[in-house]
Amino acid sequence: MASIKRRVAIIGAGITLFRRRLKETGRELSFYAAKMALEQAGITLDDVDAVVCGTAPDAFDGVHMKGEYLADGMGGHRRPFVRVYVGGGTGVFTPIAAWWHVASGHFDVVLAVAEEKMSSCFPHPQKAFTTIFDPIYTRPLGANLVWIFALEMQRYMHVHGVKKEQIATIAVKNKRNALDHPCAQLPAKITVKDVLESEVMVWPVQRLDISPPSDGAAAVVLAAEHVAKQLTDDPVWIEGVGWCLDSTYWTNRDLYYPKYVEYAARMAYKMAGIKNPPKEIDVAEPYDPFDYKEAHHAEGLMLARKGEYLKDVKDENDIFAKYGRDGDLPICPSGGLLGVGNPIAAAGMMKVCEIFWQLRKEAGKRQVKNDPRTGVAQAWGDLMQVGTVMVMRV
Amino acid sequence: MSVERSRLPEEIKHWYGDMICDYTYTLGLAGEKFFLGLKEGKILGTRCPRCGAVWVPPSLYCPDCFEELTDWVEVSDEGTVFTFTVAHLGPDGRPLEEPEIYAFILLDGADGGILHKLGEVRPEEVYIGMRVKAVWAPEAERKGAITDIRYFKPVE
Amino acid sequence: MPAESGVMERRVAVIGVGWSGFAPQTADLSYKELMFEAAVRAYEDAGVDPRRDVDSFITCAEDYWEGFSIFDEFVPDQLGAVLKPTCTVAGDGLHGLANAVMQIESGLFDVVAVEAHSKASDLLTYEGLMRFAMDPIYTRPLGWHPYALAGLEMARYLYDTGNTEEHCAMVVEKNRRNALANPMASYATDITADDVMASRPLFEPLKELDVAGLADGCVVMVLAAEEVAEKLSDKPVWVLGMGWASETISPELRDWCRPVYAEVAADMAYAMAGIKEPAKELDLAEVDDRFSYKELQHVEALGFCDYGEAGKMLEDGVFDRDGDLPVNPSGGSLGVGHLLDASGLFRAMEVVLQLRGEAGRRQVEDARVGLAMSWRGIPTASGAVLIFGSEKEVSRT
Amino acid sequence: MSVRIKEYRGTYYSRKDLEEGRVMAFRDRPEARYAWATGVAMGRFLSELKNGRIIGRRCRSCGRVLVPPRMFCERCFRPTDEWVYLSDTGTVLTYSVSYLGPAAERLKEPVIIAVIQLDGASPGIGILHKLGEVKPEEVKIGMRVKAVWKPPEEREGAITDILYFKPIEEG
Repeated sequence: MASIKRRVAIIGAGITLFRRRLKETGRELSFYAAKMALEQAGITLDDVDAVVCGTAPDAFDGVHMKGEYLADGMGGHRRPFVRVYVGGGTGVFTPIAAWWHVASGHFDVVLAVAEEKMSSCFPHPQKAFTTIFDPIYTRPLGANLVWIFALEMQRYMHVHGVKKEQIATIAVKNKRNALDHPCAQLPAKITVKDVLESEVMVWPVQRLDISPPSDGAAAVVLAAEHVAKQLTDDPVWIEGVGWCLDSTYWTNRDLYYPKYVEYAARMAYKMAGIKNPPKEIDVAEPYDPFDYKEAHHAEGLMLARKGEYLKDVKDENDIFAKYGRDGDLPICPSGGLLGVGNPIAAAGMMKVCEIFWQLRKEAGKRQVKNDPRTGVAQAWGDLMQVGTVMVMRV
Repeated sequence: MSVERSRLPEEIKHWYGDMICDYTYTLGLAGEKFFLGLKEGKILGTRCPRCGAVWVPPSLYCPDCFEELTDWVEVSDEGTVFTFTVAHLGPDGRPLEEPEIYAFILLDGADGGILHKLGEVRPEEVYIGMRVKAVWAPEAERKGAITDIRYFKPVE
Repeated sequence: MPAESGVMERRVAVIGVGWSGFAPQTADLSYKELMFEAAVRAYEDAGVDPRRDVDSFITCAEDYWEGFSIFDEFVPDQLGAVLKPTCTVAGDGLHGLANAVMQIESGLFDVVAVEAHSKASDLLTYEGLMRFAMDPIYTRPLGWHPYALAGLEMARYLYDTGNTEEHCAMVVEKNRRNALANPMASYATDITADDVMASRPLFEPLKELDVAGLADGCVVMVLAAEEVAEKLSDKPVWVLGMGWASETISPELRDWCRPVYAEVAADMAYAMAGIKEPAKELDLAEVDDRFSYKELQHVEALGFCDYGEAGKMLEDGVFDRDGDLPVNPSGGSLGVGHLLDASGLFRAMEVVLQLRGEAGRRQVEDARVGLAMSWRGIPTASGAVLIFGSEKEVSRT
Repeated sequence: MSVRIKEYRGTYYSRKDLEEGRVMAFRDRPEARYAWATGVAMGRFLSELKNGRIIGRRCRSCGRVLVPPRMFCERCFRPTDEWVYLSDTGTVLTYSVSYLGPAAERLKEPVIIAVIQLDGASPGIGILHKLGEVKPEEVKIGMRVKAVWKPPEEREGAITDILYFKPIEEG
């Protein structure tokens, strides 16, 4: 494999509020995020060579070929514009695709925008989620999206002997972190007891284990090295990208470990020259649509050994000591999907924005205390199948 | 290379299903103003401060300049047939009993216009460049939808 | 628009193509089985083992064309892509190719496979799905059949350019007759322009025979970096240029005559390939012709001639298979069938086969540089252009 | 959030705002119906279900028996080689108890779902189905189960021709 010749930086980021319902159309939300990212980068759309769109199932917004629908709101009118898509992994994958647009040498400045408007699917987006299943051998069983995560969570707990009390601490941490995020939909000060006493959805998944459906958009601006250095004193370099897709047949895989996340992470770490992830990474935003997923993904990212993310975590104090903003390794300082909300593709992009702001020391009240130099954002999706990973550095 | 083909006639060849959900699309910030305008018998557009274009239907942003558009202007309900088609099929692809005339009407004062039907005119009389005017539904019947304009008709 | 530095530091070539299906329906195979057949043929053609040699996989798909959400879920197994970098480009096959090329140029990968397919015969509500792609606020509430937009565009295009309905009918005659020499074609026939003119009006001036019929089919293409391509293949076909662009989904805010997406995409592709006079420098073109007028419109937007001249050139036989610039020698969508988002990849494959001299009875003589262009169909204004060469550069004689 | 950003945008509305007309909306549902070609593998699988049998495919290269069946082996990237009938008994690999229906509606009686490795399938190769005739608290990973079929005359060639799997006692 040849070496990467062109360095690429993120030079601006933008985000909307995340809410259960927003009045703006998806095109309008995209415009807000894109415009903010451009302003933060100190450029206008005239300076943008190409646009990459990220948005998850068309069945949420309720528009076929949703990328084309969103194009002008993302700044894609009469420009090179393309939509990339890997289900829930899309949010981190979108800037990865923007990265190869720049790294290839074709473009100097590329805008990456992610949007989701799940409120269009009425009364509840869960109905749209049922269309992600195979129509012949899964949908007729009356499958619900939460089913498959419950099966995965059960398997994870069973294989490693992890307890629900431990997993619940993740929800406590992230919802509390989100109190400091101005866009957050579900920030809250809750306890492990609250999680364990919340309504059972699909055992072992309870109400407070899950992130909400949301509307929202987020965007980042990528630039080639020579442009980035002209435009900003604080470029955040994209040093590693990775993604990986496992087999469709998820009932034929052991769900206890996300091997595809590990493979994606290995690809990104190799590119970034990272050999010892927990030592070399200062802040991480693994994908947390469910609380157990943070543990699952942190293990896939090799930030902890298999089954050991929650090893010494017995209560809330333990999780903040290990993974809080002033803990050993800050994880999801943004508040994650559990706290900030989960407009699918925009939620993954939010994680990239968060690492960008953390590394630039612009995260305000959310700023982690360990003077971070290297951060990783990760998303996940499809039928528990895809991992997308981006390593950033200052 | 070919996949082994089935030769059993009794096999189940197709599986039927759908991707149907109910959707509720908020009209958005620009759309809501536009449709409320229709209810009042007005066609509204947004003006770009940079390029000066008046976009109808209105957009919250200029697709060319990416400026946020906050300058709302009322445009005329009269305009010119920019292009038209004589429709012989309904939305489901079945033949229409009577052909309809669909047009894009470039409205006076706008850099855009409205897609709508033409009425009070026969297909063979319509031409590109023809002057037309909106025929509004009675005020009491308007509900903030495109059908608040019944159709456009030729002006003398 | 292209960056100032580093364009095409790494050359990329197509080293393998494979296809399956290409019929109005393929009821005996599932989409997965169709993809598997095409993939096996493409890897065989390229001489690669996907589990060992292919670094990345791209599928080009849209959920509502499939009938389920998140199409890439259902992709890796039949492409040999399990536990490898794999993604969806929600675009035409040419968008997928462009992204594969960039992945290789960036230095990330050496070999990338791109897949696109149509299982149009699985769709019971094709028009309804097109309608569902329209803007739900301004366009959908009109309750119009999606082809109404084509009728409106065709009317203004003919008005502005002076090209005629008869010219459009001649496009149908040319392409469906070209298709007679193409074993992959579903709609080959010796129809005449008069037959087209006499066909049922749908959205005047658009008539029934101006519209391409649907077909099923899958195409897989394998691309490789220069050093790998030259090792693996004795007839690599080089990607010389590429471009793509979208316009707003709102028809009211577009140009009703000029397909600006095609102009932007072509400018980008020509700049990269160093092409200044496309009509002279190209040996053939496969251009979107999902509606007959679209071929004329696209030919003009691609700069083969000025607006308003395509009809006359068509009359003069310039675009015939043995003309100066053959357009759609394959038969195009009108002759082969419309393949949804596989349209572009099919066109790219046709150009590759032509440049390799493997196009059989439809072979264009001395084909060395060819162009493939796609449009994503109603209601979009989105398309892509790729330029291929049998040599690494466009040679000027 | 960045300290450099002063305002974050988006206009929240409640469901009540919508129902009471304070937010305007257009309502629609897609015409999105399909007749998917089942193809060789699923066509046979469904036909066999109608006959009360479960069929898989074996790849001779890696030796695995795959179910649901497919005509290709994703590991070896080659065609699978032969049809293999599987037992309708198996082992629970993982399970969960759902109080939610497909549209997130609350169920009165929970549904127990499980990934079941059928006897005759390769290790780890499971199918998704429901469990019945068992209480949620009695289900265990590793539990042995057997298919309960619809009566033959009611079968239509669908995964639901199996009603559910129930626990079996084995001695």
